[in-house]
Amino acid sequence: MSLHFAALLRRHGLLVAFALFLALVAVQAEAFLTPSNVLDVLRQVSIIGMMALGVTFVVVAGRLDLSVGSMLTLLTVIVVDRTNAFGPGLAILVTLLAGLAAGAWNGLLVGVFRLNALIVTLAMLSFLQGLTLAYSGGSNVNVADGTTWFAAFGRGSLWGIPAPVVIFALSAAVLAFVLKRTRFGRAIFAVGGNETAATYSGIDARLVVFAAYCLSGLTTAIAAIIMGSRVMGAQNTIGQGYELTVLAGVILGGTSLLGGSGSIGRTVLGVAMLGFIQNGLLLMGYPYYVQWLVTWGIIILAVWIDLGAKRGRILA
Amino acid sequence: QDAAPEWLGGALKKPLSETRIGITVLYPGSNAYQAKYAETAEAYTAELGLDATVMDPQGDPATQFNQIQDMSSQNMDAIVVWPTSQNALIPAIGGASRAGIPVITSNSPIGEGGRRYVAAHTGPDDCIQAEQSAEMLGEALGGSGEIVVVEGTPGYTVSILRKNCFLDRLADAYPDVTILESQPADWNRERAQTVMETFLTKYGDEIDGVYAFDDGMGLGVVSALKGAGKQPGDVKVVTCNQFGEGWDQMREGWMTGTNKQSPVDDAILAIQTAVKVANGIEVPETQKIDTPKVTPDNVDAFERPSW
Amino acid sequence: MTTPILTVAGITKTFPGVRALSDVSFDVRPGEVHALVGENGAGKSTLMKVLAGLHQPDAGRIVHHGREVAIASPLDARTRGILLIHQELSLSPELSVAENIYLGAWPTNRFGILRKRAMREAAAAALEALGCDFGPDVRVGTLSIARQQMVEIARAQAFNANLVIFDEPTASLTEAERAQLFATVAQLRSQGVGIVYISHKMDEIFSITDRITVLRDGTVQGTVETAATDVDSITRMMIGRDLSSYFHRARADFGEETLGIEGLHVPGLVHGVDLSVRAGEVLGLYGLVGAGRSELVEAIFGIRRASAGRMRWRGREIPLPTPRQAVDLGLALVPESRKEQGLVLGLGGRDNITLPHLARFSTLGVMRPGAETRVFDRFRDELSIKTTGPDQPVGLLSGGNQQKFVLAKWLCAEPRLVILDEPTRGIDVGSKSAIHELIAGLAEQGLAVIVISSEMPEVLGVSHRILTMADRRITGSFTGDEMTEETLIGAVSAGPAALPSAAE
Amino acid sequence: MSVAETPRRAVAAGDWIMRNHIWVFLALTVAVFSFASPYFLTVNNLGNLLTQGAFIGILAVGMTLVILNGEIDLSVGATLALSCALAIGLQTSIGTWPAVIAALLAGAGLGLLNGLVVALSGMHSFVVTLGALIGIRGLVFVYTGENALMVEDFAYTEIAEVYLGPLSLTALVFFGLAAAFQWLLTNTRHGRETYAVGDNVAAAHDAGINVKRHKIVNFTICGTMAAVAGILLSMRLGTAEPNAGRIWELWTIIAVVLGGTRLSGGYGSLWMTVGGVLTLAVLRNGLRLLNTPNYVELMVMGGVLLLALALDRALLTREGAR
Ligand SMILES: Nc1ncnc2c1ncn2[C@@H]1O[C@H](COP(=O)(O)OP(=O)(O)OP(=O)(O)O)[C@@H](O)[C@H]1O
Ligand SMILES: Nc1ncnc2c1ncn2[C@@H]1O[C@H](COP(=O)(O)OP(=O)(O)OP(=O)(O)O)[C@@H](O)[C@H]1O
Ligand SMILES: [Mg+2]
Ligand SMILES: [Mg+2]
Repeated sequence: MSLHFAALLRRHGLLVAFALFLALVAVQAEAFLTPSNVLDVLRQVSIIGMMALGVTFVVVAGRLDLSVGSMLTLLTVIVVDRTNAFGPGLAILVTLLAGLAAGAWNGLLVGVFRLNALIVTLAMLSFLQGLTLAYSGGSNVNVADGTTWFAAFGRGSLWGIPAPVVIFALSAAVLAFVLKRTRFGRAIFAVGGNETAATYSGIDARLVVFAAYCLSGLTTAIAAIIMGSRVMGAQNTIGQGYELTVLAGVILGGTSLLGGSGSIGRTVLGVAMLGFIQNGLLLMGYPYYVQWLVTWGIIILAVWIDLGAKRGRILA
Repeated sequence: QDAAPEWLGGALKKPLSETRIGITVLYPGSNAYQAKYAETAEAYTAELGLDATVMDPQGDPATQFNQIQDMSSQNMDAIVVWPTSQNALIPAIGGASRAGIPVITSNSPIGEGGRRYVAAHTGPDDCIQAEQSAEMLGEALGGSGEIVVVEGTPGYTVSILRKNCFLDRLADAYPDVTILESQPADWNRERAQTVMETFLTKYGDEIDGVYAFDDGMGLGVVSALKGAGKQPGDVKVVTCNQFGEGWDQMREGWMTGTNKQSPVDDAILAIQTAVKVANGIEVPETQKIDTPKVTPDNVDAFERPSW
Repeated sequence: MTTPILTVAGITKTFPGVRALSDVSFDVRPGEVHALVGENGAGKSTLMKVLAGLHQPDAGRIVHHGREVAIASPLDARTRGILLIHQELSLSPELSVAENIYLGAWPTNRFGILRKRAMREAAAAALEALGCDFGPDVRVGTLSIARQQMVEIARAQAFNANLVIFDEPTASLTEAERAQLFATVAQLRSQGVGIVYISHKMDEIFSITDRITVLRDGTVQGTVETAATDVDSITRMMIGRDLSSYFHRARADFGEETLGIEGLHVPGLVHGVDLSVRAGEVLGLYGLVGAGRSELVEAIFGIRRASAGRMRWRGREIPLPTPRQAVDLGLALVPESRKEQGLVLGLGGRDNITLPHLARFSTLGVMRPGAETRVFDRFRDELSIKTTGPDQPVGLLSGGNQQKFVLAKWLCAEPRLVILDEPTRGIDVGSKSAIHELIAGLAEQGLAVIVISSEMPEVLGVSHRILTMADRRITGSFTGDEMTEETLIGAVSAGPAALPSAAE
Repeated sequence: MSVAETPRRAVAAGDWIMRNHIWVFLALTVAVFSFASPYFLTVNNLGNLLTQGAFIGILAVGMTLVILNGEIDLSVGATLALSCALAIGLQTSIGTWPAVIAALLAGAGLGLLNGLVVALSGMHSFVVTLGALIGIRGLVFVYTGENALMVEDFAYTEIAEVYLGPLSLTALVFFGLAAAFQWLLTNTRHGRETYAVGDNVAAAHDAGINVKRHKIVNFTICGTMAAVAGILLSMRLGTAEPNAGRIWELWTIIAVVLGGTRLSGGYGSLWMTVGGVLTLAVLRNGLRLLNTPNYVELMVMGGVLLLALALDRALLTREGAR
């Protein structure tokens, strides 16, 4: 009982620290907590956030996905290029399928053939970079027709809320439900927590991991659609380094890299924290390198605090 | 193909098909200009019938260093380098030059210390471009105002030149233009948009002008301006190096100034110079390609860039 | 009376939320084997970890060789001659035998460079003294469990230990290996070493120990001379009541065949096994560790892919199932290792119970938490599981309670056939008898049951029929009066590589 | 015991190949490229190749120790950049060699910091060094003010221009360090305990091995190696680029894993790592010589990585036990 209470307190400690940070920045930069800035930040993190949703499933299943950054690049190039070729509807379909296919490939190698996730997805990172260059011939692509409804995903809004935020929030809600309340979600936790035991319970761990990667490919495809629409174009470097930011967001939320624990809510919190930290530091006018230093400190501090809260949860 | 092309101005020492030229281009994967440059280099060398290689060091000086070394050990007839770094490549270029292989730097020059190893330099001048941008922005603002700057990936030569030359020129010519803030967006259009959105939140209507290091980021800036409900011309956006989409935006009034730089001309000049040097034909130490200013007034006089 | 090697007095140790030891006192004399017994979670391992320097006590004194000491670390314990041989082996599989023997205390010269030759020779001597059949250079990962245990014991030899603690050493040993271990224990004892021996197996306790100390809920119930007591009184001290009858055999009331297997073959692991079990029947599967029993049932359950074999399920010929299909058919496999195969330690009891039956507790893929909680509550009450709630991670529970969750997980979906692989390994006598009762109950409800056990009395006590396995084949089938210790031993040790029968 | 050893000798060769499959792979790639490009097997090219590979190689030496320990270090690229910058930037104020030493100390210090945070907090090193990867890069920019720093005296770049036959100083340092640390791994207590910790932490801890100390020491070594690579890079380039070493940490990890060292720790060697590093260098150099377009190179690298992983897995399953 007391153990739970203490853990709860310390977990709130993380939130309190975050709230303190928000307050601190708000004092320094009055624009920080205005609704328009908050919406801005949410819109900015919605791409990273969208990807982090799928990656959370992968991480809870005890694996890693470092290929999402270059996957985002490729899929953004595809969605923009295909919009020009087929129009938005078909382009979006193609992109979703391509994302699914890329995720399925990762899932096949990691889930079914049980190869090391770090290396497989690193290889995929390199491979997709090459594929992007081969596909685009190295040049930027732009949406030719500026008036297409494709623009709605990145630039539109619904009841005053930016479309990316709406998409992200809806996806987060759906996926949070999937992870917490469905058979698939339960299987993800079981596989991440103890793959052997899951197998002995009749759960096909290979299929579950495969599905997690497919989901990660799918959320990355949605992120790419938002990205393509926000930018109305694509660049061959547009997703470069995003894999680490995504992972940082997931970890910051407190999802353990060892698998078997974590939640979508925490990932959303982690990603939002990253976004607000960056936005806050930018608003306070710190040079980018100071932002990096602060990010370093915050990642370590936040994970440390979180770990403290979880300690002793499971006997060693 | 063995007849000497007209532009050569001399005789071929050996057939073009036996002339081996290595080209290493900063980071073609990263933007349209470089991609077009690399593409042109491939196409043009093929057209000439040269035995040529185009390489991509992905912006990493150490990799480019290796590439130059590898090309030297293959005894290329000439090497064209679009350097990733002003100084880091000097030892490699020195090595090539000692091995008797002429090196042409293209687009950006290398540092003073290495100039003596370089047979020739061709290309636009990033510094002049940045100065032009400072002039166009200062002028558009009528000599005073407050601006923000959206930088490329910090630490690379182009970024450094486009920053320092801009700042120097602005301070000289328009001391009343003040810089509110400067943040990098890594040549990334989406990040440029994010950075600009934050600037708008922070400074609101205080911002009179924006300088973005390239047109791609400039487009991100314009997206942010549109998102904030600005009208064309409310905020003066000046960039370097116009892209096709930037040309459209300029005609719509969103862009205030930039300059034209042709990757096609850039690549062709470098290759021609390399072929000349390989055949022992005298070339000027530096050959510049023009980077005329482009403003809404004269934009229609330029063709829409295809990159 | 000789002075004790070690005396502990008033040791108390609490973990967050648990008082594992309170005011524990006992002593170990040179040349004695001192048994430590108690229910699961009584605190035996914790007490030994305190002696081995892995835990620091909250209160109490430890007197070693007449001097009061504080045992700061495992290395400290070892340099004092106190050595713990863990319940779970504690070796580095990639390192050599010699390196493992001296792990943490490798001899080095002044510059920190290993004196490999010296280490090797000393290790070889220690192995020789114990009569081991492997050398100091072998990689430990390639050795069998029993040999790995010998490596740990060789540590005691090499460090001239004066107190050696065995924590459930025989859990995964064959009879022959067990006999070898007892010989080693006798050898150490004759050297004047004090030995603490933890086990749940009463026959072992009574055959090799000199004194017995009983722990219950972290307190000492008493220390008695082994010769002056018997199993029943020790059991009473452990669980606080009489254990009426030790084994329960179900009424023999068989129905139709539930499962039939023919010619099941798993390359290298199971060779041509035929087997049949009827509703209401308890089929014992006896064999020595390594005979292939686990592999056989894993193949039936679809965890291992069989290369050949036919399966009949309730009168119908069916293809060999995948684990998923097996569960859906109504097969249940309670695996031998609950921590690795049985439970997801980070999940709560409720989620563990329903894990194999997610479809049953969901509608259109969405879980129904209410239904899950109801099942959880039912089994918590039925099996009297000690847990704070449906979400308490099962990793926090003691071994016995974990095992009950594994059982609950497999019983909640009313299976037709339950396979139990070593269901009582590491389980105290009280819980053991509860599990035997449960097995009998299942059969009487008309389920078919297969029980794997390496404990002869257990198989004999609960089964209607016994199959013996040796060398990955079925070697015999026994019913009624044929089921005796002699016939079973004969059947599992038949063949050219007959093992010396264990001293029982 | 000889009974147990005799059949072992018979399978020793097979066992050797299983444990050193990377060298077979390397021989294969060398053969392919020698056939495909006339420039590949020239002394000059091989010399270049070794020098080029040596930077990742030196990082990989440190990384191997950390991985054997069961940890990972994502910050080596950034540390390399910082040391590179310090080695050059400090020369004017404190002189060449003191600057080099300061750069080494900075690398060691950052490694120590990583090690301390990992050991004392119990966090996953992936997280800790992911943070450091971002933060240390920030330090580089703080120090360089985002400009590339250049040596005043180009004599500095000649320090590394020492050759032993085709072997440059950098390559020699790499091989020297690999050999030295291999010796350390097999012959010293720290080395063997590094394996013990990576193999089975619980066993190592229970045996009284100071797990934390070993992790701290190995992270410090890893940071120091990054500094060594950084210093050599500063000598090679004469310049400190603030972006030097970007994504090199990934190449380093790839080289180590390609060699066959197990990512979860406890198994591997520097001998394997050298094989992995050389294979990577040969592939990159060979593909360049063949004038493969960049995107093909990227795809081939991805493919080779998978191939090596699959090979490793295939051999592992054959080996059975683990
Ligand atoms: N590290 C720990 N943290 C919290 N509680 C612990 C820890 N180690 C043991 N316990 C608890 O202390 C009690 C005693 O456990 P211990 O392992 O000593 O039992 P045991 O007598 O060895 O049981 P078994 O026969 O099952 O091995 C149990 O309730 C257990 O849950
Ligand atoms: N020769 C051996 N070397 C190493 N480990 C062994 C050996 N034999 C058995 N084991 C280990 O003992 C355990 C039981 O082995 P196995 O499953 O083959 O036999 P079993 O007949 O099912 O025995 P049980 O169910 O009693 O454990 C396995 O986990 C296996 O790793
Ligand atoms: Mg115990
Ligand atoms: Mg078994």
